[in-house]
Amino acid sequence: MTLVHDPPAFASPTDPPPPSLERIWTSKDSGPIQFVTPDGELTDLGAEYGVDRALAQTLYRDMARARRLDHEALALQRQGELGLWLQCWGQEAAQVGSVRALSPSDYVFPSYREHAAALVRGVTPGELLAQWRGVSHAGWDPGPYAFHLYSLVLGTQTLHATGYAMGSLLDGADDVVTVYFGDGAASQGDVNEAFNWSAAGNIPVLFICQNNQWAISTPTDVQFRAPVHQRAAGFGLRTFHVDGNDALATYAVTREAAAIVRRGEGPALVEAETFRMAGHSTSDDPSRYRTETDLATWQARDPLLRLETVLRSLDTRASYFSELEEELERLAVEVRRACRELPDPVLDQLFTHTYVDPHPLVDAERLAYRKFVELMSVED
Amino acid sequence: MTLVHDPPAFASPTDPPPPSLERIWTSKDSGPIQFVTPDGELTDLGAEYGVDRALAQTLYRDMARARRLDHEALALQRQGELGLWLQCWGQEAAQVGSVRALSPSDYVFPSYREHAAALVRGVTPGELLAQWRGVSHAGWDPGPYAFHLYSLVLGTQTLHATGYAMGSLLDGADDVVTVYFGDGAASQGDVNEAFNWSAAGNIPVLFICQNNQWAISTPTDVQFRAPVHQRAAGFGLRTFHVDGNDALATYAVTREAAAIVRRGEGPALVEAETFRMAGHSTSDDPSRYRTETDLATWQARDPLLRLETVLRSLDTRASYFSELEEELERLAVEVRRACRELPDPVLDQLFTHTYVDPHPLVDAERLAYRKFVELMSVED
Amino acid sequence: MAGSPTAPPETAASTTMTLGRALNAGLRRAMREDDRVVILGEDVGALGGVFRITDGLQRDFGKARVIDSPLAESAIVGCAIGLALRGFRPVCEIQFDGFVYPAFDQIVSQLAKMRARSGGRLSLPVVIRIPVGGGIGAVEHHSESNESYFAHTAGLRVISCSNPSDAYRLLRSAIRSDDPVIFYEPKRRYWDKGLVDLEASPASLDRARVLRTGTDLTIVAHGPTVHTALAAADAAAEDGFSVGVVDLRTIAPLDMETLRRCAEKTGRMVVVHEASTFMGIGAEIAAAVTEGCFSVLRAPVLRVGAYNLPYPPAKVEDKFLPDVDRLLDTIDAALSYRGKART
Amino acid sequence: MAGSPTAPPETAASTTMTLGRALNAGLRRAMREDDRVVILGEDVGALGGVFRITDGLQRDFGKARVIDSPLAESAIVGCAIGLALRGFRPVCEIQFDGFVYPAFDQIVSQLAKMRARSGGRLSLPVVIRIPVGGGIGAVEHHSESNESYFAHTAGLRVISCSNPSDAYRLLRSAIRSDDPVIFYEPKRRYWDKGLVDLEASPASLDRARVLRTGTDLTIVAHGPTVHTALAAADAAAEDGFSVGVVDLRTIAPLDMETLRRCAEKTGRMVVVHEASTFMGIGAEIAAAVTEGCFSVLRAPVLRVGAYNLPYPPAKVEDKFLPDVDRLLDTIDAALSYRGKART
Ligand SMILES: Cc1ncc(C[n+]2csc(CCOP(=O)(O)OP(=O)(O)O)c2C)c(N)n1
Ligand SMILES: Cc1ncc(C[n+]2csc(CCOP(=O)(O)OP(=O)(O)O)c2C)c(N)n1
Ligand SMILES: [Mg+2]
Ligand SMILES: [Mg+2]
Repeated sequence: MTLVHDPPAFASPTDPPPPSLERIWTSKDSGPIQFVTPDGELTDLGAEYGVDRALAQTLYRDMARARRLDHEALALQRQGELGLWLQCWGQEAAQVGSVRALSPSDYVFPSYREHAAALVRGVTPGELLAQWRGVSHAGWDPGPYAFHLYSLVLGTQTLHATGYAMGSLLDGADDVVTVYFGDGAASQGDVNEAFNWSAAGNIPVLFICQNNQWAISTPTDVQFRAPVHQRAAGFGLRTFHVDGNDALATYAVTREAAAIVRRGEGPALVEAETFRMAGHSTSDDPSRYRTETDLATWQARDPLLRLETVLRSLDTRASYFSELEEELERLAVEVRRACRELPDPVLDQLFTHTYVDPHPLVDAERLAYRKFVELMSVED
Repeated sequence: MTLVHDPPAFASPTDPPPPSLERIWTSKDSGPIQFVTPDGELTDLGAEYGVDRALAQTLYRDMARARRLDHEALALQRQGELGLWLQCWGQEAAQVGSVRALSPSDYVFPSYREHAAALVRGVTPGELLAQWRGVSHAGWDPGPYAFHLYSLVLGTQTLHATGYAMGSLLDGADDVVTVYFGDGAASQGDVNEAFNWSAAGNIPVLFICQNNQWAISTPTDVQFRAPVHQRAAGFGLRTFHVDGNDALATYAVTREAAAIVRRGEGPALVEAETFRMAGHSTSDDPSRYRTETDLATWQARDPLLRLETVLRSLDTRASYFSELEEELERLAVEVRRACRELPDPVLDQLFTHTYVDPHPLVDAERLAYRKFVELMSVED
Repeated sequence: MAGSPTAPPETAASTTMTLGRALNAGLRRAMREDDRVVILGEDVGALGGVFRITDGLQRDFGKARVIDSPLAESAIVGCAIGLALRGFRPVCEIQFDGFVYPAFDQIVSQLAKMRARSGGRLSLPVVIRIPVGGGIGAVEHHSESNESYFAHTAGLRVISCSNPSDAYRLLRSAIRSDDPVIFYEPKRRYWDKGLVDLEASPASLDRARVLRTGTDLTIVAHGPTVHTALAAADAAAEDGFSVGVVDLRTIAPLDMETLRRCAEKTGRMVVVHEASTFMGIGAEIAAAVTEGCFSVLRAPVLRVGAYNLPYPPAKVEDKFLPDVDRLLDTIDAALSYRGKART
Repeated sequence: MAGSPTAPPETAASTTMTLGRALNAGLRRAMREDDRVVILGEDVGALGGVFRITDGLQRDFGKARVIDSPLAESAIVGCAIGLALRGFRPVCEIQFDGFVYPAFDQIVSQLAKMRARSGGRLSLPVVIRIPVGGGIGAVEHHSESNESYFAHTAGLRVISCSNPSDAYRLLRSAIRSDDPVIFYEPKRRYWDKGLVDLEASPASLDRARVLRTGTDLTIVAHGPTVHTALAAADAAAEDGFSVGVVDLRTIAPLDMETLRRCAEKTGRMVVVHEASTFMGIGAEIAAAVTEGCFSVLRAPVLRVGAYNLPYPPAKVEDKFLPDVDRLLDTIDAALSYRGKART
């Protein structure tokens, strides 16, 4: 095991600053920033930054919780309790490492696979599953978590984040409005408009692209020629490229990116290289388009195993792991319970959810609906 | 006057190749490629490339014709003969230099201000004015000129060009499908989707961005943070940046870019720096948003004057200029005549222009229209 | 048109102004009353928009609140959504009707649905102003009438103003509304003048207005065709027919109460709009009025709209646009039905 | 449903297959017959599309003709336009109904208008396939019924298939047509089986089909609701009413001849669709049929559609979707009008 700082080097203001992690794009790309190798060894850069034990434990716990939730949700879907589930398996470090590097009040616009990030922000399992059980379109109130509803129309949320950040600027706040999207979504016009608009207006948005190598069956080489961070640099964003299965590196990189944005130096982008270990969704059949070898390669880069190795090499107390194991069991129970207890939606209520002000047509249709329901109940 | 090759250096296959004009983007941008200074002096690079007298004469004539047409069209608009006119004044070199560097069979998708390019391709003055007189939406048949209809919804044509080029590839042709768009249009999602799609698929499209510094009243610094050629490089396009008021440089740069595309090395982009000397259109009032100083600066960079100085320094025969002057007079007469002779459209005919196959609703409506017209003529 | 039914009662604060200036006054007033109101769009700043509707607002309220945007409609609406989520009340300008389509997803899937998706937790007070319709001799894509698309989209309100007074009052109400509003401005009427009471209360967003009462037939119009409808009613009066005119003002929701009342009274109705007849708002009005008033209708509700063709070149637009003659021809057809009401 | 009126006559080439397989067979046949036919869309290659409609086509026709695209709908349609200009016949797949909106401008301003803009010189034989409608328990944006938008757009044809045989024949016709076609596939019927005659001639793109004749009332349906309409007609028959069913097949243009003939025969008509009632195709049918058959209608043309709300979460979609009960309730209402026809 190489050099370990505990507490971390970057926590001390007297130490010389560590090297910047920003990726100035040049034609020879030197690869994503990595602090920990797949085998759990610190890289030179990782060693220079050092490991904050408390942070590492937090990130590991976050990831373990996310993986457990993901696993339970999958089982619930197979049992017919959920209509659909999109696994975040494999992407835990990319999400947890990035969202933990923000201030809790930084408003986050997720895509639809950010379950790990959602859990960190406090969204409850029941709230998280509601949409996939088909009882609502969005299970939580975004305000208290500073975590927006999932967006299923790809890339649209990047513009919402940009507008929200414009508002933050108008309000004189120093938020880092953060938005997640995928390698596939990056091909949408909206995402590129958001890059351009935020760069031109110097809007404080932090873009986090989880490049999980696939958009359903479409690999990234069909999706783009140059990596997304290079593209973003072309728009004038500050850009970072990180091993997204390395939670510590993702944390440090996002921290640096967020600081740039918070200082008002403009928008930034982090491209996190990761992998979607499961199919696109529980409806997908990935065997039609990708090989077991792919999977094995990325299995060897598992974000949890990697950080576990680091923690063990730091002589983390056994109780940390055993307590976490118990917590995960409780979480699993909670996930299953919360899912089954989700109340079914009531169509009648939806008539009040579409407009704020009274709406004669909706009122008339609700009346007709009620009459119809009454009629049916009489006929029964 | 500095060194002049006549015939040009690059015309001879035995000479060593001149330096590449490609712009590999780095954080320090060395500015657009220039062959001729605003004062008409050859730059070092210009001298190295040399001047092809015949080419220079062709380009100058092309530009002079375009400016004259533009001028006449403006007058016609002021007289009420055209509903609207969008001047290309100031952008003649960017258009003529680029379109002349293509093979005449390379299909071109213009935006809506490419009158100079249109004239080069043989579109007649009457065909060019038809749309602005309000007698049709498109005055010419694109096929024979390999020059598509104007596109008024900004940026949409970049995708049409990309699809056309996909078809060219499928057909095994070696066309360089070329598309023009502006600095403003570059902010549209469609344009960025076209960059990405063509780069990912290695599609033979040549993008030509005429950066004329304005999109109606919006200056480029509101539009984007980084220049369009830098952005395109980020997508993985081969990119060029040229002084678009320098016809010779624009020609050489476009030639190199087109060769790359034709060799199947992927899409390329030329950003030509130029200036919209007039208002956005005859309805615009540029005094609301820009200064006389701006105008004066760019007046001094006039593309015609610049090439005229080169031609005169090459001892171009006086008859060249005098014959051209006569030609321009004839053109002016032709423009005025063609405009006034454009036949008014007939609504009845439009009923056959929307669908190829018979369409009962359109047929019924045409019948109703005819009955109504008959009724009105009886009542009169 | 002094004393016309479109003119509001005159008060101390009444001024004669064009429809365009009335909109400018409405925006100014809204910005003064609520500093969360921001404007964004292409060329809305120094230029004041291509129709000068935002004239002087950037000068008076600053670049932070009157935002010249990059040229990207999807981003204009998408960012307005973000601004609204942050507590602002954005008013977007779309430069011309034909350029709203790049923003279509942001409007119909995002703006319209976000409140319902959130279970009623979020609201998006966004106004999208669109100069609409033909008649100004414009080139293609500058004369579209696309209200049907938005009217069919649950979650939006669609407003159409026809005169300076309504323009002022409806725009203020649209900005105050917590629902997203598509706000249509009849571009060929921007220069029409009328009396505007600057102190009048904001108008209701779900009421049509009966501009003229009649007993034989009702014309239903909105935006640019209200003027045409009034002229046709005048002409019909000369022929001895009493024809009423309803200005919809709100296209979604429709004010069915007013429409049914008029249909009951006159037994005959003609709807006129610039959009294609096929699937135009006239279809909905005809279907709904017929459903509500079947027994009292003496003729089918007839429609006058555009033909099922893309908007034609300027030189034939006068033949394409519903005009007084076509309207009168259709009124004749409606009146020529002999049948009595079934009641 | 053996012997159901949707089944075509059996021939040597008849095979039973699902609607999804019939579409696959239609695409395969079109690609074999014309090497200018190319397919493009998200995941249409190795995966065969999320509904497997393009299953095996990339394997058999190669990556050049079955093109996995980047994830960008506007580009899919925009590039299809370019391909068509170059002489190809592209068939685009939009993955789900709710994802067509980013392509809206390319569809309504570019694809629909380019022929008219060119003065009839150009033609764009592009087909846009869209799996449509609800009923599969999907998450939001995956159950939209957006035919109204395209039906209102001059320059497009809008087709909706309801059974395997039509799916096969209409898709082939759509690909052969030189006009742009929006081709709707009822996603909850993809697994419905039926007999398909692989040698049957391509179907007309402007004819509805009378699936069942009746004398008391006609139900008009298309796509996924045709099945519902047939079931309702069965149920009504048990109550002693003779109810006919028309499958529109073409939404734009409508086959008014067939619709008017049925309305004249039965005097009563109910239209059912999954799209919102307000401004749905039912409005146009009601307006146009009433205009054409005013004197013979015994009741107003009534409509059964979605409420004016965004599509709800999956667990209530069965209450939201027009079902047999709501249809029967509306049929009751139509039958309860006492009035005679005016003739
Ligand atoms: C506009 C749009 N088009 C298509 C889809 C269908 N779709 C859902 S997810 C997906 C792939 C997304 O890939 P990526 O952005 O890489 O995210 P990932 O699923 O890998 O997390 C597609 C095509 C969609 N949701 N939205
Ligand atoms: C999608 C769309 N939005 C808005 C417009 C209105 N419009 C026409 S030209 C123009 C400015 C275009 O600027 P640029 O692309 O730089 O081209 P230039 O006019 O300078 O040649 C605008 C906003 C349009 N035509 N299309
Ligand atoms: Mg992905
Ligand atoms: Mg420009």
